[in-house]
Amino acid sequence: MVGSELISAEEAAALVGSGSTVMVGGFGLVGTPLTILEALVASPGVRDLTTISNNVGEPGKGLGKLLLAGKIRRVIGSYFTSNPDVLERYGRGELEVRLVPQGTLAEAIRAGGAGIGGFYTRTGVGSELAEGREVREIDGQLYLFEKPLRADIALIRAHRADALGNLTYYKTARNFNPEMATAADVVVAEVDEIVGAGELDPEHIVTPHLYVDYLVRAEITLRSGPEPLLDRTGGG
Amino acid sequence: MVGSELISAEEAAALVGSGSTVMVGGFGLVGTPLTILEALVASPGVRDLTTISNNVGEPGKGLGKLLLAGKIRRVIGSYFTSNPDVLERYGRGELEVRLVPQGTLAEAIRAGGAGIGGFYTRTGVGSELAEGREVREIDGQLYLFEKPLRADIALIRAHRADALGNLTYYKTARNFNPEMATAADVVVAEVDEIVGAGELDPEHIVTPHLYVDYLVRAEITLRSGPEPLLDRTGGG
Amino acid sequence: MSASPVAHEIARRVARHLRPGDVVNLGIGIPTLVADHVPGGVRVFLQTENGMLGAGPTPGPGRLDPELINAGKLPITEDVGASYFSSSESFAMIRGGHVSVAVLGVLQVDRLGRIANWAIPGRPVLGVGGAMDLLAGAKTVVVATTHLTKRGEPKIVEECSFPLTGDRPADLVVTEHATFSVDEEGLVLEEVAPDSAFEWVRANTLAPFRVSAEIGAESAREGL
Amino acid sequence: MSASPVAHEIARRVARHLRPGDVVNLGIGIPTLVADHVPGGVRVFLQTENGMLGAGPTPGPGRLDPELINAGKLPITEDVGASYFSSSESFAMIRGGHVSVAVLGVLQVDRLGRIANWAIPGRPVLGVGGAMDLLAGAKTVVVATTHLTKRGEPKIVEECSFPLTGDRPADLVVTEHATFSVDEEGLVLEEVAPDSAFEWVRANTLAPFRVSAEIGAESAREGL
Repeated sequence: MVGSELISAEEAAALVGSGSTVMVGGFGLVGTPLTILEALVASPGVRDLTTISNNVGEPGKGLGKLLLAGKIRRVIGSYFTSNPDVLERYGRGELEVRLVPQGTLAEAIRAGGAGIGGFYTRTGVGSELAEGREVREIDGQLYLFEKPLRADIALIRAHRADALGNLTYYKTARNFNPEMATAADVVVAEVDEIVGAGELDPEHIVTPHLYVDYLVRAEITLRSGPEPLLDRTGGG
Repeated sequence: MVGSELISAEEAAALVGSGSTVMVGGFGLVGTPLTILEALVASPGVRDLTTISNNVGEPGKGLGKLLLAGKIRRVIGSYFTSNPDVLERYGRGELEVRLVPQGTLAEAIRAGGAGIGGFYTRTGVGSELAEGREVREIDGQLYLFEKPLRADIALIRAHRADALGNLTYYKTARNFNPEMATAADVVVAEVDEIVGAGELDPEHIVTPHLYVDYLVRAEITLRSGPEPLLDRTGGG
Repeated sequence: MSASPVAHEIARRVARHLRPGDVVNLGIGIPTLVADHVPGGVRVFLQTENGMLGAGPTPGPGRLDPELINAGKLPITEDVGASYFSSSESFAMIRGGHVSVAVLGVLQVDRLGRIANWAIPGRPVLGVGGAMDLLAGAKTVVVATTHLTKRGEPKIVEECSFPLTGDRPADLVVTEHATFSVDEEGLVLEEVAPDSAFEWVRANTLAPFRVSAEIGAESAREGL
Repeated sequence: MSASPVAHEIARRVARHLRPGDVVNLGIGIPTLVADHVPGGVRVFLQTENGMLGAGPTPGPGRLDPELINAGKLPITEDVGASYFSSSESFAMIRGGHVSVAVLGVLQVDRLGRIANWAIPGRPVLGVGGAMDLLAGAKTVVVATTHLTKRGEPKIVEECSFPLTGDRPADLVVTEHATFSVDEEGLVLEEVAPDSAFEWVRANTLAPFRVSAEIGAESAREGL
């Protein structure tokens, strides 16, 4: 298709199949596609998801709400401590958890999108996360082997899109989103604004349009303030 | 030091030690720091360099001029066919050549700057460049192992710098420059323009200032047209 | 450099296989000409591995920007919606399978569709460029080549005498005389060009190939 | 959240070690306070691993941008010359040794200067964040910690009972009572805080440590 198709949050949610692996951008709730996640919470058939995301949102918000809706079976990320619901479900044996250092997570997602079969990182050497893992000495240093991560679908959050699907991001809401845009079979970007093709400076585009399949307009945002967000995500 | 120091091309050339490994940005002459290279050609003591650059410039221009000046002992890059001087010196046994596929070259430089001990790529599997190299099967695909590349000094070409050393690039003159800025002990950026700190939009900076040690003003550029360039590089 | 009518004919035949929205990387030589023959109504996006998506046509007189070039080091322009990125990002894109179609020139193609396009035996090999990355990474690899060398020798051969560019076979091989697809067992003749004959293709293709159902029927009708 | 005077004192003692132009990553807790104590005339650049160089102080009232946060998820501002980048670029920066100083909080430090700061045994481990990357990659790792736990137990121990964050030792360990450097053989006491005593440090540090020449001379003068 020429250009990225503008769809509704509900249509985006319908692209997520039960049992699939879903990348979700964001660091906490910043840079998370809250509008699509809200539609996914309301999507009746979807369950048994594996999510790849730095956190599981915040308690009851973003991915955290999806967790409470019982739709997540497995989480891959770097920091879940800030969401007690993760601990509780993990303790009850309802949730599988794979913990990856944050930089290794980001690099594995990049590798997944970049055709890299695996890479070696110093991060985690000598820690419990290295147990049972392949360690290799390269030029006198020990490294851990890490394989790429890919997903069936990536739900990302950007700032501006043009009609082709080129993307720019906003401040620290960029985080994992550009890499996730490269590492999934289907990529949906939730954006604040859609401008005409040619209206984004070619030097400023962070994610070229070939990575983006669908666009969704952001309706639930952090910038409308914490209270409205609470209202929106607390409902439905 | 706070900020990147503005130095002359001659001072930049003096940072290059004999026998050292030098990364030089550019694809052909586009995105190559021609002003610094010109000063390096005129730098009497420098020899036995190993260069890491996609090409060896063009015949008699850019790195090609440094080659004719007898200062290069070894070249690592992807495409030297367009410079017959490389073939001639290689044939006479005066030049060592290491050929790396272009994408593997770019990725190895990135790895060198990113603390990656090595990576696996599909590129080159089944070709002569894979002979004698480590091949590994990962998830049913064969991959070649590749180690990172680093240099003692990187001579790069950017467009605008601010006083801190943040950089932006110009069109296809970007090429290998942003990665090289991350992968050398000392980084010198030749730029068209230097603006005050804060005058580059934080969202548009491609190379954050922490990678850049020195700035040099570009005096020899492609944009002044092919004829002036020929005159300049043909002389001195 | 003006290209021959045959080169343009091959490029035209390749361009018919492009679909709207395809991201296309064009190699040096005949592949470059494909840009001139994309059918009307089919918008494709040209990726050039030196760091650009949305490469536009050759600039008009006086509009040349010496810092805006394609991978063949020829001047280009900026298409609407273009973007620039670094070499490592460009090859991440290529290796990661995000380029829909790479059109490559070749020295030879073997019976399995594997290609040789970067080195000539007995001559020092001093250039590989992006050929191996494009072959390894592009979603679809299309070979655009003359059926014979300038000396009249077939380029589609049983085994390449030139070094292979990689182990990944091309998906489509297009010459001025014929189009072959490639499956696990090797080459399948899909089409003979209107002005060419099946017998000519058979005589000038040294690799064994199967014949698609359509061509088979056609050949039977012609009594071959 | 207002921090204790002791926390600020530790942060102040760490900040003295920063040099003009340092790129500094501050961990959560006491390390975050270091930003408030950077000596006048020393300009440092704060890197935050969620994708920013040049993090500025907490925004004033009404100036909060909910999409501009640090790695502790606290609101920040944009310093002059700041830049944004993605997570993979941020950790490339960190792993690649481009961050001059990482200031990390710890649960424990062992005799070799290795740290434990991410997991507590017997409790499910559900967070690692960027701790392991910062430890592995920063040019200099400075530990900022209270000398004792809230229960009064020494945090500098022979062997960590908590899981190690990695095999790379810290370069400097700063508490409210003492500063230790780390060499191949382990901890070296470099300084005792003005209001503290060498004997207190010895009694409350379970790891063996050597004493720097300066401190040794001083202790001898004091007849210890």
